[in-house]
Amino acid sequence: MPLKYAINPDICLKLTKDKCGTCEEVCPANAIDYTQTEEHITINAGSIIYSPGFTPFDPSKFDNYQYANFPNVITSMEFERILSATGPTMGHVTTFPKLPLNPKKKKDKLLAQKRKDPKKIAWFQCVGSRDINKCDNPYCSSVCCMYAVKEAIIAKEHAGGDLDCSIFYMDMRTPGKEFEKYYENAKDKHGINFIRTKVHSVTENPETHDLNIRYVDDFGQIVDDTYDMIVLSVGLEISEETKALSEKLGIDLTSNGFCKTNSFEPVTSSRDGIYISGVFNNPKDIPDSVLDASAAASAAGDALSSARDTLTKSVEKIEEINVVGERPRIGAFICDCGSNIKGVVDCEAVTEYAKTLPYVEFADESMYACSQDAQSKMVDFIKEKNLNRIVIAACTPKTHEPLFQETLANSGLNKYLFEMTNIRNHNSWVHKNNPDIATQKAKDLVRMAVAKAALAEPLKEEKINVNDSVVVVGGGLAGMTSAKSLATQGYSTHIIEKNNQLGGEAHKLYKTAQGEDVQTQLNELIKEVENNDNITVHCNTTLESADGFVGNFKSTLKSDDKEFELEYGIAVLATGAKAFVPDEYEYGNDERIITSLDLDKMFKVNDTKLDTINSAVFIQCVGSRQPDRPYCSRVCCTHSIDNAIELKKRNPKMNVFIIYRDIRTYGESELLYKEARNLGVIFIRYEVDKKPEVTIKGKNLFIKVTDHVLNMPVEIKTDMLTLATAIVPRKDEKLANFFKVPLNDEGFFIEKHAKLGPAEFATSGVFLAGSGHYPKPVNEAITQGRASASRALTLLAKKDSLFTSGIIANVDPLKCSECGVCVSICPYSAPMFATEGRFEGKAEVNPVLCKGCGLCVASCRSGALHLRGFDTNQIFSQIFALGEVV
Amino acid sequence: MNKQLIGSVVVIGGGISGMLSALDLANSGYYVYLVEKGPSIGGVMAQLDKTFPTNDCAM
Amino acid sequence: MDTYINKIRELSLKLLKKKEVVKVIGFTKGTLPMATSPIAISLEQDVEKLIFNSTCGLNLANYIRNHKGKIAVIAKGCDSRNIITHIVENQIPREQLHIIGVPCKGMIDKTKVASLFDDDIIEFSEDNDTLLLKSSSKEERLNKQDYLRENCKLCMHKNPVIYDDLVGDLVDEQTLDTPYPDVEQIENMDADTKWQHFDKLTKNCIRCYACRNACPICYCPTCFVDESGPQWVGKGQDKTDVNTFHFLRAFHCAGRCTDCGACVEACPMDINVRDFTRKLNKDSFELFEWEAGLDLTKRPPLDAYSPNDPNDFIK
Amino acid sequence: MGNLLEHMGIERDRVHFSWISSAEATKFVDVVKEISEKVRALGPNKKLVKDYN
Repeated sequence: MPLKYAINPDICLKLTKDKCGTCEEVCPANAIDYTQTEEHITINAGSIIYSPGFTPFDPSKFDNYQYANFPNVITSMEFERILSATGPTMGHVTTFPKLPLNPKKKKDKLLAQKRKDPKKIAWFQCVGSRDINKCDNPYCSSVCCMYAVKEAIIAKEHAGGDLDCSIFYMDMRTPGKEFEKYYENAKDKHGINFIRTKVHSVTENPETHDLNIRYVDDFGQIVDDTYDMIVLSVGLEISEETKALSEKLGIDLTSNGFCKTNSFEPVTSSRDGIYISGVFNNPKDIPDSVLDASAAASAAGDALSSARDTLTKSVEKIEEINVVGERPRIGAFICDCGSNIKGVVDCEAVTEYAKTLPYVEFADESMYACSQDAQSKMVDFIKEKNLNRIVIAACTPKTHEPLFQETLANSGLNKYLFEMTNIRNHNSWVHKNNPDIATQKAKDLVRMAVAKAALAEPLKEEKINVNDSVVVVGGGLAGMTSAKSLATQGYSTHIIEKNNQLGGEAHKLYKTAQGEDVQTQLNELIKEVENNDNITVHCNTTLESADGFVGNFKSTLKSDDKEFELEYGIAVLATGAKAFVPDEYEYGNDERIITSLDLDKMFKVNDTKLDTINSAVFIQCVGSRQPDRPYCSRVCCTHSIDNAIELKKRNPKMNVFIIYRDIRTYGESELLYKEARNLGVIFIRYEVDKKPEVTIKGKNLFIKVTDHVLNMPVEIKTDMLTLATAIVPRKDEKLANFFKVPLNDEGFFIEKHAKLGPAEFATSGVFLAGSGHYPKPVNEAITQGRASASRALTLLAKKDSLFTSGIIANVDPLKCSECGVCVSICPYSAPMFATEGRFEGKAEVNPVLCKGCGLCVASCRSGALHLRGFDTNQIFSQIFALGEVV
Repeated sequence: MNKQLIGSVVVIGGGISGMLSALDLANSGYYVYLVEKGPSIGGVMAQLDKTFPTNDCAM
Repeated sequence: MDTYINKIRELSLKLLKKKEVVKVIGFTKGTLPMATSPIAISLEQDVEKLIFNSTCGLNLANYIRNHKGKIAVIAKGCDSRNIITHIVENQIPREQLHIIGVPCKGMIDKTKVASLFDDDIIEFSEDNDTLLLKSSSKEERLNKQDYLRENCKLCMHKNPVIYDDLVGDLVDEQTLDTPYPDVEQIENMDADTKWQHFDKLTKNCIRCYACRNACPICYCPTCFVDESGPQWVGKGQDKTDVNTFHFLRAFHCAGRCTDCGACVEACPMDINVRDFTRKLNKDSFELFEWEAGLDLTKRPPLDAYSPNDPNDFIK
Repeated sequence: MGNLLEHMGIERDRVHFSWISSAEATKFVDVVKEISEKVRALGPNKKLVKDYN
């Protein structure tokens, strides 16, 4: 995110009254331009992706929570800022958080004096969600349960041990990957209280501003309790502005303002050419938004595939100068970062000091080394002074290293002849009260960087040749979707399916949560895939091996005892998951006890048995959310409720019971929950240590459960018991080993990054989609299928400019003792023994597989391994330079 | 209809989802216009402290 | 011992005759009494040179690298464990080795024996548990058990772990309640006493590297002490450099050392270098349930990562 | 490594291992402070240090 300031034209004195103008005077970069006005630009584009996001619900109008009146009632978004180290209280949790740290107004000053570290904080869930009494948001916002748990944990971490955190909730909804464990840890490890109730009222002690909460507990008792702060877990809302623009764009919305989509095209709006992503699609958290983003890119790209590469531009490449063997001529550039560094560090003195260091040919100070003119000056200096190593003392390489490396490349230097040292974050920011010491430290840092840069060598980046065909393992919804998108954009794609037909588990489903018929659309998709010229479908086929790395995979496949080989560049793992076979509730002992998928089958074939049923019971969490399988299977609540509604619709007189732990109809599925209750479906809650009991007495089937409202055991006589069984991963260790991708404890694949890389693996060239990642409904599986295709496309599109990093390990074969530690210890299997040539038997590192982590370098007893760019002698010289006293 | 396809995409909204859509498209051969009504991109995620369940920094 | 020697010679002759191996690596008589040296025999008539007795304290695994063709090697318990380490560490394939296993009855501490005499020992022989020594001034009959090397006293793997032939019946292995009493003794000292202990220990070190050269697992083409770019450690007799050398060498042996005692046997200054390596043997055993050279299928614990590795040192 | 250094008489508190992610600024500061305190309490190390005089 660019940390850039902007002028608010409604308040700015210069713009409104033509006074002030201070910012223009003080801005050292002359970035202020008051004359800028609104411009209208017309753009012609092939597709639109509409990703307007949401606004946090505004709870001011809720008088029962008194957000507008009590200073210690705040929203979760405000609390987020309070927890943040860059926020108004610098991460310190305090009461009256909304007041400035040093208030000027007398009234605020008095309040601020009452500030204290809170001892008790309460979170109220479902503020602006699942609520049609106070607001018109009947849906579940999907993210608040998790963020409240997170905020409570972090608040406790910030405050130390004695903070008491309570979360007041209706259902805990933690159906995401690793979420249930996080929730369990919050209870068990962090001691956070979870109280299932809706708070009746909040009052304030006018003197202390402490807050009193009144609610009814599980046993029907009225409880009064005092808290220092209340955090309202506000929901996600689509703004009026977004709704208006949607109308202008001509796209259909649901009654709640979310975009209407089809489960089989979950990122396509009702208007041709407009794709949507993010919360606007449905309330969702970050990883799902990230999946949406890539999925929308895939959908937009599919529509424009013939126009690909028509408008993009490429950068001209400058010939690299050979500096090998030359004496180092170092250029040192010291950045003021405006006053960020110069305000503390005497940059002039540092620059002068740099000039005295060995091999430094030239040193220069600039106000903003990263600005465009400073960059072009740098290129000129490099050429003019014939510099061959560059040191930049500025901010963090994390954000700016690529920029400076590009500058080096523009002046013909290899981009690794470069060393950056951070005299801002590591120095001027932390030592702002000790300018002398900071200046001294800046000199030390520059000296160390110069010592290291003097030994820098140009590094080669190996070109990776990419075979541009793709193998998709698994021909279910996710796999087919992924293959279809890749094939549409012109890549030859193979689907490997172990069954005799495409479609996977989706064949067993009746309807989606949105009410669409699964089989019709599934068969359409299968037909499209089979008829696509770029897709080769291999049914009854299994993957027997996989060797190689990104762009260069090779597999043996087995089909009807015949083996064949396939070479490909990209792999998508979409192996899905399967239904758990229950081992409790008398399953298998009575034909009236079935699973959710069995019921779907009955609906599909319109089984006449359905007409004879007068009472039906569903038991939720069968095999989920218990110690041996601690995750939530995500789809079962919605699935059972959907089926319950179906039963009620067929026979309104039927008694339908759902025995549940938490109802997790996240997003707009909440509307189904509401519908089910309206239709008279009865919901009975149970605790995991008090599971319902099923007994078969003669011809009758009984379910005994303790009713949470009556707090008494009830016995239901039923004609049908449906078990909402867990979705269990295939735990395919063989496949995981083939592609060197990890599985979590439960057997689901571990993605590259829980938030930002949900459709790919850390192993480059291998992508992930579908329930092998985590259980998911139809639309989410398809979204991830598309997302994995989009991620794969970015790799395939760059195939001619794909290079390894220069910072990788390499072997000095003369020193190698062939002991094999490196081969054993490398997590990426990059080192191996040479099989031919002069150094046969010695270790060598595959530059494509090496990630430059240095593990092998550290473990090599013989000193044969070196990390290019961070060679031992460079590190040593840096350390010795530190030891030198100025 | 025989209209020439245009190889560019407008992305409206510079939150996490919009930004990543734009990046994916730009990296796979399409020209992208990213439109954001506020002064900087990043959206709501940039205002968050940490993210669950890994407690990674949201920035 | 004579039965061992006869069997060794008989097996060696057979292997050479049948051309199953090109060389036999074993021990031969040294130039002084109580001295034996390694030898490689490739001619049939030379098998008579092979001997075996309680002074064969060097580790023959040190000599099995870089041969062409299949070789035979005489292996005591510890030699066989280092052979396993060699195979695991890719130094020699198992197929290239014919292992003649010797159930070991312990090696004697030559320094301890020599200290009984003021003048040079001129004759040494042994008969089961009795050692017979002569100098020009006196003659001594000693009980071998009283003069065992320290590592042999604590040895729990006298029998070869891996072998193709055996030269005698397997011997009984001892079990010890406290296999590392020497390490524990040092562990119980306070920091300064420990430091003084090691300071004194290495005071006489002349950096001759005999310990390293005798060690079968010190086989790097360039040892870190000989490296000059970067120079990891000073090359002189500065006490910090000396201690750094011993410290790092021990660390390189972590999880690989079999406590064969070759380093101590080779040291001309009688330094008990094992005070360094034994600590890591104990740690390997306690942290990873690992003893070096017992398993052909596993790499030493520090060579591989397992999610079960102890990590309570990370705070 | 810590074990062997300790075995040689280097005080345990001079060697420290911590796992700190790039997002854990506070933990980093705390750990550095803690180690600084511990090392300060031990005083300057004279073992395994070269005396150039």
